[in-house]
Amino acid sequence: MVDAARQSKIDLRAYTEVERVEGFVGNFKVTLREKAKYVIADRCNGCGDCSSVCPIEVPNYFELNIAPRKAIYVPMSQSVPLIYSIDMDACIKCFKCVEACGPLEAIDFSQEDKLVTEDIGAIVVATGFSHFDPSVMEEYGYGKFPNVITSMEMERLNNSAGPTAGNLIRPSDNKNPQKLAFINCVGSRDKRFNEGCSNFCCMYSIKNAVLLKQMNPKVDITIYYMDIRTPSKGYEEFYDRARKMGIHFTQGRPSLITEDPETYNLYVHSEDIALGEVIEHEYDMIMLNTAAIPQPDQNEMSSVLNVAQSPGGWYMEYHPKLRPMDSPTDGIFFAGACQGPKDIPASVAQGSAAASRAGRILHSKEWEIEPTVAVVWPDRCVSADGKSCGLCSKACPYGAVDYAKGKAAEIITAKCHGCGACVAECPHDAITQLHFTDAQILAQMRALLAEEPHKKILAFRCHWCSYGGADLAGTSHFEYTANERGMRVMCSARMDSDFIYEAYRLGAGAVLYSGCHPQDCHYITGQLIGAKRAKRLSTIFERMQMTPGRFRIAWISAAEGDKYARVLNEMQAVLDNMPEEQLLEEIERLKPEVTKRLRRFPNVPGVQEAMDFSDTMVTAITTKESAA
Amino acid sequence: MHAKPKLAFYWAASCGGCEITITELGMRLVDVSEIADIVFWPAAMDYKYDDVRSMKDNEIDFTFFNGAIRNSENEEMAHLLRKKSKILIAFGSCSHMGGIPGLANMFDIESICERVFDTMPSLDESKGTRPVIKSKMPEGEICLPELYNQVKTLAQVTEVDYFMPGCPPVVDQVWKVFNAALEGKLPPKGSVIGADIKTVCDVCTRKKVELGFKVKEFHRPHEIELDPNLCFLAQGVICCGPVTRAGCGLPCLNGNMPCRGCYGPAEGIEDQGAKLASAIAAIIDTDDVEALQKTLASIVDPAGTFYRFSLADSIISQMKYK
Amino acid sequence: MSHENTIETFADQVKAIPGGEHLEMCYSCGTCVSKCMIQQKLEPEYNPRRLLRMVMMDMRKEAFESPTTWYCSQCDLCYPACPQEIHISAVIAAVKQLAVEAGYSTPLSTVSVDESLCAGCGICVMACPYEAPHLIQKEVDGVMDLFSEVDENRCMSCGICVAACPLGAISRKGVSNKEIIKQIKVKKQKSIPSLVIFICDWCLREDDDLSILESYPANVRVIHIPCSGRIDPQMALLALRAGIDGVLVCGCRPGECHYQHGTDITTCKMSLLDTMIDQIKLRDHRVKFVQIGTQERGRIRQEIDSMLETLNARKEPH
Amino acid sequence: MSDITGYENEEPRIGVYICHCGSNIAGVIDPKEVVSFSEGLPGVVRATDTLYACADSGQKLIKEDIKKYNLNRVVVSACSVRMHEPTFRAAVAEAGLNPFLMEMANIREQCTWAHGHDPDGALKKAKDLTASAVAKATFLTPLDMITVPVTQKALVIGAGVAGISSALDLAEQGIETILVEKEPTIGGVMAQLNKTFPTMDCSI
Repeated sequence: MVDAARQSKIDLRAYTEVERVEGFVGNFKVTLREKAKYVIADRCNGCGDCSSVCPIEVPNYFELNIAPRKAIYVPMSQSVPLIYSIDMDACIKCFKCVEACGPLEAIDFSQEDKLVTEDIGAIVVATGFSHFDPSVMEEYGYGKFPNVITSMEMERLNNSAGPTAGNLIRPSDNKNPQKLAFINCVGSRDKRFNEGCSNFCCMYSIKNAVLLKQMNPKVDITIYYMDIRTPSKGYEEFYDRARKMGIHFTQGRPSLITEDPETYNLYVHSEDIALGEVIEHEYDMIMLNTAAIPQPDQNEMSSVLNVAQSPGGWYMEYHPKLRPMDSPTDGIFFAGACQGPKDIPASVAQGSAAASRAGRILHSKEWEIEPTVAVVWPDRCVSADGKSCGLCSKACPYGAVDYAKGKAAEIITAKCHGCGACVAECPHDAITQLHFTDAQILAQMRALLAEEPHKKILAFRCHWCSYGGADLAGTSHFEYTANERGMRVMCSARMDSDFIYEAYRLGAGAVLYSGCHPQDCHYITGQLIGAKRAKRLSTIFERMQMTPGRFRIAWISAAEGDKYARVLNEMQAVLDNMPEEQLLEEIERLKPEVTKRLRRFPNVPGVQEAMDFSDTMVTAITTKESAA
Repeated sequence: MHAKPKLAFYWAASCGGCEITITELGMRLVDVSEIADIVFWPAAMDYKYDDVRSMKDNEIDFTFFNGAIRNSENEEMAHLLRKKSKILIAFGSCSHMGGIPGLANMFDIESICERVFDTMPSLDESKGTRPVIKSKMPEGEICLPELYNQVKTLAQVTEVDYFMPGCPPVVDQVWKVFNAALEGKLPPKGSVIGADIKTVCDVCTRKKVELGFKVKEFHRPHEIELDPNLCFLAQGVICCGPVTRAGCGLPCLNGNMPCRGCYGPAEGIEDQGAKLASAIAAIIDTDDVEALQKTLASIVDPAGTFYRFSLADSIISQMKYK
Repeated sequence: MSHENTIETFADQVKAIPGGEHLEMCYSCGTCVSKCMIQQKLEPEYNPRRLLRMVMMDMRKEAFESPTTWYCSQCDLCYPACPQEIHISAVIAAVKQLAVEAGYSTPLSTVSVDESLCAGCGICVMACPYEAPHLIQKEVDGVMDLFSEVDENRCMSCGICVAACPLGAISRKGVSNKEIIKQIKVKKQKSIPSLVIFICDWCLREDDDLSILESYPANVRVIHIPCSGRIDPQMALLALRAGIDGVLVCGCRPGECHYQHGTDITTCKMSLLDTMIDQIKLRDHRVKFVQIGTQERGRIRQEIDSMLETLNARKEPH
Repeated sequence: MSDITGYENEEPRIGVYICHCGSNIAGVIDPKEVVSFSEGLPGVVRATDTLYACADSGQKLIKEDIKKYNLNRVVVSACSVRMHEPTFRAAVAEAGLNPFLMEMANIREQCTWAHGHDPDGALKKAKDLTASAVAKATFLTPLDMITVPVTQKALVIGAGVAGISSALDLAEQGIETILVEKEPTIGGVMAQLNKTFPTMDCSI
C-alpha cells in the first residue's frame, strides 16, 4: 500500500469515483468525481486532533460497522493517504474540528465534489468484490443471534489494529470464546443465492482457524465444509498443518443454528457425512464464511465502462481461456475479483497481467483498430440537397457523424466504432458499413435461403452478445434445431428493416432478431436503436397478420447459451405447429406486402450486383443439392 | 281390557312447530285416540296446569315435551311433568339441545332485553320497559315467569328418558315413535329415538368432493347458485351433514339447501359444533397461510352455524354457566 | 440410433417422474439430512442424501428397502434449504412410486377405516395432505354405499384424518380417540391449576426442550401426538369437561409442519373454536394453540409457564 | 466507389477450406461432402478439407494454395470468428492477400456442436453456412486497419490488492498511472484482513 503512495509515476486519487468513460482504445476521456473531503489534502498532516474532538460517532464501514468512527475520520490508522475527511451525513457542523486543527487551517467546509477529465490510453478495472449478507439465511440466525458473526467481522475482532486490539471476544458477553465453529459456503455454491464457488473461503477459514489456534492452542475449532478446495501451491500443505494442529474438519453443510436463550451459546445442526449421522454440537461463537459477491455498484460501473457481465454479475472477459484479462472493449482490462472471486495471489497475478496487457498499448505511440467503420455516399445524402434529415447523427452513440444541413453527412472515422446504427437508420440508404455492406449481407441471406426457405429460421445475431450466446450453446452442447441459419452483424442496430423484409420475401419460415441486453450493449445505445426498430417491425407484422412467433425478438447475452437454444427450439415449435401448406400460403400472402416495403432497396450501390450474383449462387446450390 | 295409555304433550320455549307436526298426523291422530287417551295438550285443547297437578305420580304414560327451558314456568312444568310421567321424551330440537332459543346463550339476558325493549328498530321510542316478575295491578298482584339468563335443554333441568330430535321432528318419524311407544317397543332409556345412527352424509346422494379439493372461500347459500347434485362442501357452502344425525328424510337437501343440523349430533359425537368445526377446518385450503384468516372470516357466525340447534347443549355453553 | 437402445438406469427412471429431474444435482452436502428430524426422532437409518446416492449408483433393492423411501412425509423443510434447489421429497416420492410398482409396501403403521362407522362423507379425502383416503363404492347388505378406503402406501400416519372424521371411523394404533381420551387424566389439586398439553412429535427439535416438558409436576399432563392436526376442538373441550383447567396444543410453525399442512389445519380449527368461545362471551383463555419454530429453543417453557400463570389468575378470585 | 460497393470487376477466385477439427466437426458430418458441395459454387476454384485448419499444416496449405491457385478470396469453414478469425487473417496476410478478404463459416460451435442429434440437418447447415461465406467473400473488399494515436497514460480503477499491483507494475514500466479509489483509503478488502495465507504475513 505504502509503495503505491510512494511511486512517483502513480497519481493516487482516493475518495474518487469514475463518473464517465468515453472514447476508444488509446483515446479514452475519463471523467472523475473527486468527492469533497472538506479537508484540504495538502494541509492535512494526519495528526487526528480534529477527530478526537469530534462529538459524533457513526459505525465505521472499515470495521464492518462493529466499531464507531467520528464524523471526521480516517477509516484506519494506517490509511493511505492519511488525510481526514468529513462525513457530511453525520456532521452536525459544530466546527470543533476547525478549532482543533488551528493554524493548519486544513478544514474547508466550502469544498464541493469536483469533476475532472483525464485523457487515458488504457484502463485497468480492479473494483473488487463485496460480501454476501447472510441475514437472509434465516437458518443461521445471523443478525438474530449475537454470537453468530461473519468471518470478516472476526477479522476485525482478531486484528491487533481492530476495535478490540486483537482480543477476540464474543458479542453477547465480551468473553473469549473457547469453542468455535466456522461454516463455509454461506451463500455460495448455493443456487438460492450465488451459484458459484467463492474460490478463497476454504483457505480463508483454515487461515483464521490456524491463527486462533496459534494464539490459544486450547480453543476448540471446527470447520464445517462441503468440500475443501486447496488447489494452489502450498495450500494442501497448509490444510495439513491445520489438521495437525487439532482443528476439526467436519464434512457436512449445517442446516440450522439454534441458540440457548440463557447462555447465548449456539448449536449447529449438521450431518457428519463421514458418519452418515446427524450431529448437534454446542459452540460459543460461530463464524460464517460468506460468499464473495459483485460490488453493489457493479451494474452501474458496467454501463459506465460499457462492458458486459457474466451470470452472477462479475465482469465478463473477452475469452475465459485465451484472453481472461481483456474486456470485450479494446483498451479496457480486468484485474482481481471484479472479474470473478480470487484470492490474493491470483489477484496480484492478474493485476500484473492486466498491467502487461495494458502496457502493450501504452508503450505504443499508435494502435490499430478494425476498419469496419461506416462510410457515406455523398451523392445519396439528402442533406447535401439542403433537406434536413440528420437521422444518422441522431442514431450514432459516439457523435461520430459530422452532420450539417447543406452538406453531405460525414463520418469521423476515428470516432466511429462500427456498430452500423447510422447505416440502418439512414432512410435514403446513403451510408454503408465496411465489411458489412448491404450487398454482402444480402448475398449471404440469399445463399442461406436458397433451398426450402420456409423450413429455415434466419437468425440475425450481434457479434458481441447473441453470436457469443450461440457459440456458448454449441460449446455447452445445448442442442437446438439445425434449421437455424445464422447471420452475424456487429450490433442489432445494423439489422436493417430491409433485411428482415427481404428474408420474408425470400420465403423464410421465421426470422430471429437478436442482440444483447440493453445494459450490455458494446456500442452504448446501439441495442436501444435495434430494439426500437424490432418493435416497430413486430407491430407491422402483427398488422399483416403474420402468425405470432414467425418473427421473434430476443435479447441474449454471450453467457446465455441455454437461452439461445431455447429460443430457437421455441421458434421451431411455432413452425412445427403450422401445417406446411398453411405456412406456404401465408408466405405467399405476405410476399407482396413485404416487397412493397423494399422499394428503395435495389438502388443501393452494389445490391443489384449482389442480386444477380445470388441467382447464380442459388442455382448452383440447388443443382448441387439435388444431385446429392 | 287394559286401561288405554295416557299421552301428554307440552310446549315450553318453542315456536310451536313441533305441535303442528303432531296435528300433521291428521287422521292418524284419530287412530291414536282409539288406543290412547290424550290427557294434556295445551296447544290443542283447554287444559289447566292444575289438571296435571291433580294427577297421580307416573299417571301419564308418555309425555312429549317440546321447547327449551327459558323461564321459571318452563322449568316448573318440566319438573311437574317429569313427576307425573312414566316416560318423558324430549321432543324436538329445542328440548333436545336448546334449539334456536339456545342461541340466546351467546348473550346475557340484559342485553337481550335491551335489544327487545330499547333498540329494536320497530320501536317508536324506548321506554326502558323490562319484564317484572311481580306487579301490583288494580285487580291485585299478578306474576310473570322469571326469564333465565341461560337457555337450558330439558335434560339440563330434569331426567329425560328419550330424545327425539328434529326441528321439527318429521311426521313419519313421529308416527313410528308413537307406534313403538304404544306397542312397548322403545329402545333402552337414554336413547335417541325417531332418527338414524349415522349422518346425513351417509344418506345424501349428492356427488361427493373430488380428490384434492380444498375450500378457499365459504359462501352462504343465498350468495351463489347451488348445484343440486353436488356436495355442498364441494361448493364452499357449510353443511352440517357430516356431523348431523340422519332420519329427517333430507327435506332441506331436497330443497337444495344445506343441512342445518337440527337432528343433532350423530352417534359418537359429543359436541356437534366442535366436531363440525374440526371437519370444516380440515377442508380449508391451507396452501397460502396468509390467506387463512380471510378464508376463516368468510365463515359468518361460526357459533350460530355450527351450533345452530345445539348451542345450549354444547360444552362451551355449559362451561359458560358453570 | 445407439442411445435408443440403452438400458434405462434406476436414475433415468427416477428422473422421468416429475419432481425427480434434479436428482443428479445433489453434491452430498448433507443439509437435507440434518434439516430433517426423522433420523433423530424416528429412524436412525433415515438419510435422504444416501437415498439419492443409491439411486445414482443403481442400488434399486437397497433404495426400495431403505426407510428413507417410506418415512419421508414431504414436509419440505429440506427443499428450501437445499443449496442445489433439489426437490428432495419429490425425488423420494419418485423412488417410492417405483418401489410400490415393484411390489414393496410401507413399513409404517397406518390408519384404518371402520366401515361400520364410515358415512362416506369425504371429509378425510379433503383433509389428508397425502391423498391417501379415497371414496369407493361398495355393496353392503345388497345396497351400494360409499366408504372411505386408505391407500396405506400414501398414508404417513399423521392422524389429521382421525381428527377430521366426524364419526371416529378412522383410527390409528396409539392415537385413536379412545387412547387419547384415556390419557386425559390429571391428579387434581385444589390450589394448583391442571393443564393438559397436546404436543406434536416434531415441534420440539431439541432434547433440551423435550426435557423441559418432563420437568413439570403431575398437574401438567403431556400427551404426545404425531401432529397438532390430530387434535380437534371436541377433544380439547372434552378435557375441560373432564375437569382439566387448561389445554395447550403445540404444533409447528407454519411452513415447518412435518405433515405439510397439519399445523395450518389446527390453526383453522383452533381459530374457529376461539371465535365461537368469543361469540358466547366466554373469555377465560383455557384453550390455547401455539406454534413453535425450529429455532425457538426454550419457547416451550415460556408457553407452559404463561399458560399456568393465566390459569392461576383464573383460580385465584374463587 | 467500387471499394465501398464491394463488387469489383476482378473475377473472384475463392479457396474453400473445410476443417475437421479432429472429430469435433468430422465426428458429426463428413467434411468431404461439404467440399464436393463447395466445388460447384460460383467463384470457387479450390475446395478441400483439412484436419486442423488452425494448425501450422492447415495454415500452410492455405498459404500455398493462395499462390498455387492464384486465390483472391479465402473461406474457412471451421470454428467461431471469436476463436480463430485473427489466426486466418494473419495467415492470408502472410501469403500476400489483404486480411479482410478472408471469411469464416462457423460450422463447429454453431453447427456440429449444437446439432449432434441431427447429423443430416447439421450437414445441410454446414453447406449453407459455407455457401453463405462464399457469397460474402465474393463481395469482400480489401481494407486497411485504422491507426489511432495513443495517450500514454493509464487509469486503474480500484486500489485493492489487484489494482495496487497493476498500478505498481504500470508505473514501474514508466507509464503515468492514475490510481482511483472510491473509499478514503486504498487497500480494499485486503487491508481489512488480519494476516493472510499461506505465509501468514500482515496484509498491509
